[in-house]
Amino acid sequence: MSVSIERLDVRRIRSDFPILGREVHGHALRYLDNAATTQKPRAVLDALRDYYERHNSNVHRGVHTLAQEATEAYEGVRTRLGRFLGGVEPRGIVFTRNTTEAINLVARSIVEPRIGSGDEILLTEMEHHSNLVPWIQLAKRTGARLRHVPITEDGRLDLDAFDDLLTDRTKLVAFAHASNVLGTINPVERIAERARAKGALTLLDAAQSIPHMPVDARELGVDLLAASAHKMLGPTGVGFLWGRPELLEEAEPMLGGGEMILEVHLDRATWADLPQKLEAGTPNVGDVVAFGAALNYLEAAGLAAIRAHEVELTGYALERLRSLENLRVYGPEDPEHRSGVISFYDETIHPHDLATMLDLRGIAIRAGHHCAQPLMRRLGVPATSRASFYLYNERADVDALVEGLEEARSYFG
Amino acid sequence: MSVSIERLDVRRIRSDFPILGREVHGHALRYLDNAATTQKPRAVLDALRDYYERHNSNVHRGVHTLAQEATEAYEGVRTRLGRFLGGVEPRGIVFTRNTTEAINLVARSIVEPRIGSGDEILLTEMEHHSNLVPWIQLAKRTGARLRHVPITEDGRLDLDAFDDLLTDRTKLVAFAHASNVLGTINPVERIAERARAKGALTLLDAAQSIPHMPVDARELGVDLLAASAHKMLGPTGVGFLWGRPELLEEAEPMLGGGEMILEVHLDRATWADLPQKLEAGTPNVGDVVAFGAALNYLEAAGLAAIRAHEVELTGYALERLRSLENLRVYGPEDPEHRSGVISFYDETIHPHDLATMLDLRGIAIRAGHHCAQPLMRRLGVPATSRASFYLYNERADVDALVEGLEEARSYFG
Amino acid sequence: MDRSFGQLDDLYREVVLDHYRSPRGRDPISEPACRHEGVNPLCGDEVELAVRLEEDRIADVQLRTRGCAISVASGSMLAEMLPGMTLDEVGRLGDRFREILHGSNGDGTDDEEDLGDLEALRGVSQFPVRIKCALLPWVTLREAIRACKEGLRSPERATSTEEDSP
Amino acid sequence: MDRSFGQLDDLYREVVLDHYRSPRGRDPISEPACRHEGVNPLCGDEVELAVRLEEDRIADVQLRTRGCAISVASGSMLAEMLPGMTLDEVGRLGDRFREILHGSNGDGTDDEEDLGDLEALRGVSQFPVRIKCALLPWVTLREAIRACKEGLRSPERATSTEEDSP
Ligand SMILES: Cc1ncc(COP(=O)(O)O)c(C=O)c1O
Ligand SMILES: Cc1ncc(COP(=O)(O)O)c(C=O)c1O
Ligand code: FES
Ligand code: FES
Repeated sequence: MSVSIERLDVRRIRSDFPILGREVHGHALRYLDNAATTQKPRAVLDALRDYYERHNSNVHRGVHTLAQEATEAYEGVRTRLGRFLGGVEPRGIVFTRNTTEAINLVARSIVEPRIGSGDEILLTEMEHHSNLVPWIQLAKRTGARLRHVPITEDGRLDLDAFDDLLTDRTKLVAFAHASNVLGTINPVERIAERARAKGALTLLDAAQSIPHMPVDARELGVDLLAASAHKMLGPTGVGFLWGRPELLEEAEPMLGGGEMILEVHLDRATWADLPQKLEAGTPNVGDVVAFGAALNYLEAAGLAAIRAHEVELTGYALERLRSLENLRVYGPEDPEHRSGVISFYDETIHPHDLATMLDLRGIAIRAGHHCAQPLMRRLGVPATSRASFYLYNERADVDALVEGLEEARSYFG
Repeated sequence: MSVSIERLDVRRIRSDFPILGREVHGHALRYLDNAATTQKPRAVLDALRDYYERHNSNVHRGVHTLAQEATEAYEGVRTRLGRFLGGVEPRGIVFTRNTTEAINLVARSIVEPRIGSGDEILLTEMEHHSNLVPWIQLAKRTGARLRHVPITEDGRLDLDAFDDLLTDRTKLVAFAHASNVLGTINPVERIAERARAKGALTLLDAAQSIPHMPVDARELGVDLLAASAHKMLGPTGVGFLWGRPELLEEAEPMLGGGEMILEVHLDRATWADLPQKLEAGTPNVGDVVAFGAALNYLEAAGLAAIRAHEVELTGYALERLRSLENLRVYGPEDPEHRSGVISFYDETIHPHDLATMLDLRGIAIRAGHHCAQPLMRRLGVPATSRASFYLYNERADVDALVEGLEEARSYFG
Repeated sequence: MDRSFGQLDDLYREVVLDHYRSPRGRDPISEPACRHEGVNPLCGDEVELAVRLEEDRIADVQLRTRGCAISVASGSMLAEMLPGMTLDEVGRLGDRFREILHGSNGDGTDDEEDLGDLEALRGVSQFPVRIKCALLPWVTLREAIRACKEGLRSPERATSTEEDSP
Repeated sequence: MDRSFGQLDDLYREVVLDHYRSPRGRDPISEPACRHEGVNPLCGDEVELAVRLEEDRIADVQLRTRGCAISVASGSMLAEMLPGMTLDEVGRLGDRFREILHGSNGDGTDDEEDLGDLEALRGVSQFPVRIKCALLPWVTLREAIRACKEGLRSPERATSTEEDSP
């Protein structure tokens, strides 16, 4: 591609994030745990405060001014998010607490009513627990069978195996767009196309992709897509499910209560139209409104520019880490094929010891199984260390990481 | 009782709530929609901001400083809430999005595994949709039967009828502590005691009580209790379920994913201990932390003082409203037997027209079915107007309401 | 306290209050009529509407509104204005009404529909949540006419879920 | 950049690193031994522990830790110190160890347990999330001893869920 992409002004961006001015153990914070959650720019915090200081009210049904303003703000973000996803219908967007709830909603409301024993759900070996456990629970309830696409040595999905595993029995293919451990970006369009040809639904776990690259929900060709606001500069407590409206229309609500009904009798009830039907009770209005500010911030920075920045930083980090002896670095070689997530493993130093040592230098990385225990087993390690980047990270963060790692190796070695 | 209770300093309290300085249609805002959601004091907004500016991180499992701080802050509020509820074990507290989710969690995780066709669930005619619809859905899935305690003419539960309806088939009694329409405060201890004697579980919908009066979860004698932070000065996006730990320990998790597991294999998984087991995915950390500040604010003001203030205000409002001819005012006569919620109905003016007219005077009330359609049918009206008070309301709010109502009556009459 | 009814009078003009106090179109109409029951999901209010067509003209309308002043007045105006109009004319009138509710002032050309009393509901455009009220009888009418066309004669209950904003 | 290892050395004292690099207690012990496998749910790390009792004394301990430097060192110290101690003494030592991990300095009286090498893990108290690491072998030991008392001899797998804070 020869589209010219504005370079990020990382220095200016950093000044928008109050927490980056913080010290940890006497060092400037170097936050490299973005796959777990991201930091919030001032604009998001301002939006949150403004909502509560000026407009706070319960939404829908209210006639008074605050109720109207709150409803407009809340529904406005739904529309805004529809544009962000490439121009999808707002009524196909359901706000949840997080990606996890969105996936559970798909399992209970959409897949469960149409699946039985003998049917199969196709997952992958690189899924996050959030895209494994709901299906394990569903399989137990329905007798459906779980299959898993294996991964190759360099941490990609084995597509030949996928083609074999995808059969007429497959009712759903649910997989991550980008792995939160390996960084691998999966070929969504190819997978979705084959699944569609077999008549299987597709659910994309976009928790690690939407924050970091342009994503057009319809172009990808999937039926359903889930992500979390807190991983894309927004507040905790908001996630969303996008689905083809026809699918959501048939859905059996997972949660019942206020807001989602049309008519309630003591012994029976009918449901409201989309999307209210799938949002029971008072929604997280304040955080959804603030999430709108996060979307604005991301688009102002430019998703393509964010992606380019992360590719560059990841390339640099891979190069430096690969130069260290006896360090296993996971995932595809080419930074163009991966997100800004890098997991590595060093025989001589336990990931938690490394994380503690780096923390004493102000560097925040994650150590552990990253909610992907089956993948850890596949990799043959109990845990890995993981650094993950975002738009406010810079080469100096990578340098500090590598320096800290070398120090730790010499300390324990 | 002769306990001396500090009077609220309402003027000072009002200055803590930025939104109360706002104008609506050129008038000072008079917010009388507290049963829908409450406004937030500066301390809550400061806590929210401080969390994101200084400590934001994903919780649990993280070794770095931010992760530790975020985890301590988050778990600290669980402990804090345990004290607020009269000293219950923190591990019996599960954070949800709202009361609605908490009730659905009880239905799916606790009641569904132990109920079958022929069994009965006992509700009341005054329940909010959130305590009706999950049971309608459950009844459909399991074949269990729903029964409903009727109400008396003055809007109380008919306790004789309750005694008759409670049988050996009753597996659960689920009911509101305070009605969000009638204001009635129900005799929880009596109901819980009888239910226990019959071996039925009890679930208390405390959404309209916990914000307004001292509530001791264990003294009430119920097994489970649900409420929403946004109705008690906290942010939207947080609710909670408290349950006897033994009960929660047996619960089958409603949502599967990260955080709630112990060990995950591709085809099976085991669950973490309480309370993590029932909280899947990244929790709403920021809002839970801010909720802690709301609890502090409420206790500093004093729940007994808040209750006394509301009783006084409600008594005054009832007196003034009852002096108007042809106005139906619902619920018990004595303000000591009700919360600060007053619903009324005037044949000559539709509730929505009234709400619009009052809004033009800056007065925010709610008009509609208040998510209690069966109760509306029982009262024989399509909708009511509802004013609901909180610690920052004052007599002048009541005066403005009554004056606006009189104006509306003369306008339409 | 400000005692002017300025904004209020914008919404509830005298002619609106008049229709509200004595709504037209309450007399039973002769069969065969097509019926529809519309509900405003915001508030649960209902309109029961019957319409009798003669070829492509509206012969008669009857309606019973359990609703607010806006919905009652809007229905009453509809009952007064429509008899005698062709379906095309009714369609154009309804479109124009929706336009002014959504705040459009029209293009100023002479061939704009004459809104008659409906003009008095223009003020509703300043109260977005109340637009559904004004449209409730219109949405119900549309469904009743559709029922006629599909040859249905028995009353059907359905919900007006017309969006109140574009 | 600050190159002192100040706080780091507080956590990883030389004696801790020494136990980590060459952990004691790896030799198989003779039967009958009681076994337990403990897991730290924070990280998934595991300790396989076997203990042989002679009356109310610990005769032998064997353990295999798949874990971090803290858990490995803590287990190694345990293996070195315990053989020969009565169960009562072990109980008191464990209690004292928990106390210093939770930041208590003791009451300064003379009859406090001598912590030996465990003293070197005092720095862990400044790293609350790592307290579980230091306790992992101890929790596992407690379960193994319980197994002995209940007459169980076969290995059991269970999870150490001991809270790392009071
Ligand atoms: C009595 C009662 N129960 C339940 C709810 C539902 O609360 P939420 O919408 O926060 O889930 C409400 C609030 O409207 C209520 O008043
Ligand atoms: C790939 C992937 N899926 C799902 C999740 C779960 O997200 P959440 O915890 O916000 O529900 C995560 C985040 O950890 C993730 O990385
Ligand atoms: S408020 Fe119900 S139609 Fe107007
Ligand atoms: S990090 Fe696993 S035991 Fe220390």
